[in-house]
Amino acid sequence: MNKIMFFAHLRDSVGEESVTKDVSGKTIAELKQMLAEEYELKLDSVMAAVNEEFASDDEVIQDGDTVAFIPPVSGG
Amino acid sequence: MNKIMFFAHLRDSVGEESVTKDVSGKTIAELKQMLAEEYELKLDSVMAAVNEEFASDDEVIQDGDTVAFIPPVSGG
Amino acid sequence: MSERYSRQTLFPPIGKEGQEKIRSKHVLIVGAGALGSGNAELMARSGAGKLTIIDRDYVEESNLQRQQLFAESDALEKMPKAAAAEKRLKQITSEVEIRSIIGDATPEKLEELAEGVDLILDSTDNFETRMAINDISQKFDIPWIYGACVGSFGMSMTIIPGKTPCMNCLLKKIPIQGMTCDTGGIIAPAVQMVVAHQAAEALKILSENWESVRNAMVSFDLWRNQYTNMKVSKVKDEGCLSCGKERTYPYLQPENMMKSTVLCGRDTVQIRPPKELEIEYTEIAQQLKSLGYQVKGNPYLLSVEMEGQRLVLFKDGRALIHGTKDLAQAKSIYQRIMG
Amino acid sequence: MSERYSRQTLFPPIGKEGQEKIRSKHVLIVGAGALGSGNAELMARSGAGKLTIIDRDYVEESNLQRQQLFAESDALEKMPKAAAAEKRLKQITSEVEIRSIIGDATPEKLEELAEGVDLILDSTDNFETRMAINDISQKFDIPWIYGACVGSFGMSMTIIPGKTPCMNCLLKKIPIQGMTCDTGGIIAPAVQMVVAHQAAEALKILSENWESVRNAMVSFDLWRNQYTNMKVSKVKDEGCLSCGKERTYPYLQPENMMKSTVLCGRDTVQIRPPKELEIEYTEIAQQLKSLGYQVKGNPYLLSVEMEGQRLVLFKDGRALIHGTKDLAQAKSIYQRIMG
Repeated sequence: MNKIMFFAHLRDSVGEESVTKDVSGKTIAELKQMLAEEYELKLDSVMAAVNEEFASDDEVIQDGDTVAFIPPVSGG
Repeated sequence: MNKIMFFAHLRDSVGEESVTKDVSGKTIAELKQMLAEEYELKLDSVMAAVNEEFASDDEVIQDGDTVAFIPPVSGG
Repeated sequence: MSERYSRQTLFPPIGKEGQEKIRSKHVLIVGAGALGSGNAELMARSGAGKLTIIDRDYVEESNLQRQQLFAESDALEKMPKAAAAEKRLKQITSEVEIRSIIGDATPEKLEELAEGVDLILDSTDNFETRMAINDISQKFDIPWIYGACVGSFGMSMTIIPGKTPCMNCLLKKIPIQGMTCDTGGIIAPAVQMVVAHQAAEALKILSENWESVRNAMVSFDLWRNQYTNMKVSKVKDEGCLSCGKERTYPYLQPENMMKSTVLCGRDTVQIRPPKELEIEYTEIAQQLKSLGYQVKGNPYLLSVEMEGQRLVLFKDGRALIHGTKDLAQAKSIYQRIMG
Repeated sequence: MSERYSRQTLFPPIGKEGQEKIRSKHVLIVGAGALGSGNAELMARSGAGKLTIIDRDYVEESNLQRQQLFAESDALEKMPKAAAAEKRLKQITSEVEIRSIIGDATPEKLEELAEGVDLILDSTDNFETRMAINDISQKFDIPWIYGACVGSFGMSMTIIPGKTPCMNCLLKKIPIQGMTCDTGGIIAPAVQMVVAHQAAEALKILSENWESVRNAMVSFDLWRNQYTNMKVSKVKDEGCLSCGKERTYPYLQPENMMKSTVLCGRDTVQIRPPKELEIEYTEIAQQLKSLGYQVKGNPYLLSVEMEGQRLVLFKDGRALIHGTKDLAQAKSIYQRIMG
């Protein structure tokens, strides 16, 4: 199983801070697409972290990994 | 085994952010005394957390617990 | 609603309704030092209805490194911090009622000031005053937000009567000899970080977003790159004398307060802590020396020269402050060293 | 060393030696809005040797809620932010050399300003300028610190040429349509929190405590009580065009810059983003309406009335700003909406 965490406004779109799903074997890009459909999210330019380390779109998720989605922010 | 974490100046006294030891079965008070001797720390009024939850001096540590020591601060 | 708060009302959890609530509230800020000036500025900019600020000190040159309401001229003129804070806050906004009080935040004074207050923002530098704030919070059902920092380390906790544990549930006793900014140093970003947490919690409470309040004590160290939330909900103690079923509000009782007495004809104030301490001279002496103070000692006492006064500290925590007859000033000197 | 920085030199990792180093350094702050005024104030109070601050905007009433250097009079007089910042900073300290520049932080201008600079503090509101800062950082071997915030959310990352990955390794492309403070709102504590992180990292770099620099992108949400450090060291890309072996510094190349052109005789500026976007009107329209702007639209364009100007936005990201001939003002309006 995997814990998937959502930061900032993504959390509100999903309705929860984290969900638990088995997504092992999927790439980050595949997971993004899956979540985009399920929760109507725009995840194209959102950053992903696997176990608190930056993950690129082609990284494959392992069982037990925690995935976090963090939107880059431009305001200041 | 247990992970024991040290915050603020305690980290510098210990020389590391965390150490790994088997301290299961001990109370927080016992662990404080042990660490006080090993690292010459003053832990009387230091707060302890077990798995990110405040722990009193008589709480017994279980195998796998993460213990953190956080000194209360008065400056402002 | 004015254009002034448009970016804050655009933040969905606040909105126009939340802004009206913030506008109707009265915040008491205890201390106008580093945390106090930061908290006061954020509350004023955010459009709180009324701010009451109490502080007993005046602006010194060494404050300018981190106390954001003060300018060089305030230090040159040795302006009382409360008055200097009010002056700058009024330049920042004419929409917030500012009441500044130059004086010591004794339990009696705090009880008097608490009337009609919706929130207390702790910006003090010592646990004696915090424990009095904690008792007043419970007695008058007013939330308060603890904040403190030293070096690059800081922490904050939100206390809501009837919902969260109180500071007395957590600490049971006043920590002895906490590090203070006068002994451990402080960097300005640590102040800002505590203020960020306290002010965010304040906005939640003032806009009545109770469900967003942080149910944990947050601690961080910006230099060592540490951050942790310690949950505290289980700590709530039914037998607590401050918030339990049979309350005595111990820190509002005279026997638990620091005693300060002017010693007649000697230009000296004696300070006696509420409980006897057991002080280790060597550590304190070293810290004070590195701060540039003249420190002399023997096994029985420590003598410190500071800014025209001399502090003589005994092993049990009692101290004589020579060169002043002003109780508030003497307490201030004592607490800056002892926390 | 003056008494002024005593609390900072008492912090052991800085000490007197670190303070001398801070004193000898020159910091470039790009932007004097919320992050810029916070960062500039902390750098000035901490005793940096020299600050250069560039900003193209003037102070508006809606800035006062979170931009800590500005007072009500600055908004009434519509003072340029860089000039208002300099005025307040000089009240705070006479010991720091302040150079303020009222103008657009174009890549050319930033290259010119980078000479002799030891650190760049990002306080901009858009990724186009950040990517130019990133390339300049690599080209001239100057560390920079990314900071950004919207709502109650913020983030920061420290980029040290030759040691850490750069922003281009991380993002590969400029994120389209990031939320901005003008569309998502902002609370002041989120600003303070980002400033706390940026300024702490700045003090580490200026005092040459390189081993303490945070090797992660930190993100936090003060309302949702979230905080995370995302390690980035593995991201470093040998093929990166900004920091890799064969560099082209793409964001310093004219073809990757936003194009702005005054349309002759029409009191109108056209803005064209470096790459075509695909804009979703409904979301932007809703956000702008809730901010009180007049918004009209059809499937091909969106028209927004704002403070005497009218912005017409096309689906590919191109925009016409009517009511101005000032390129910097037009770019500012565009980036406040589009991020």
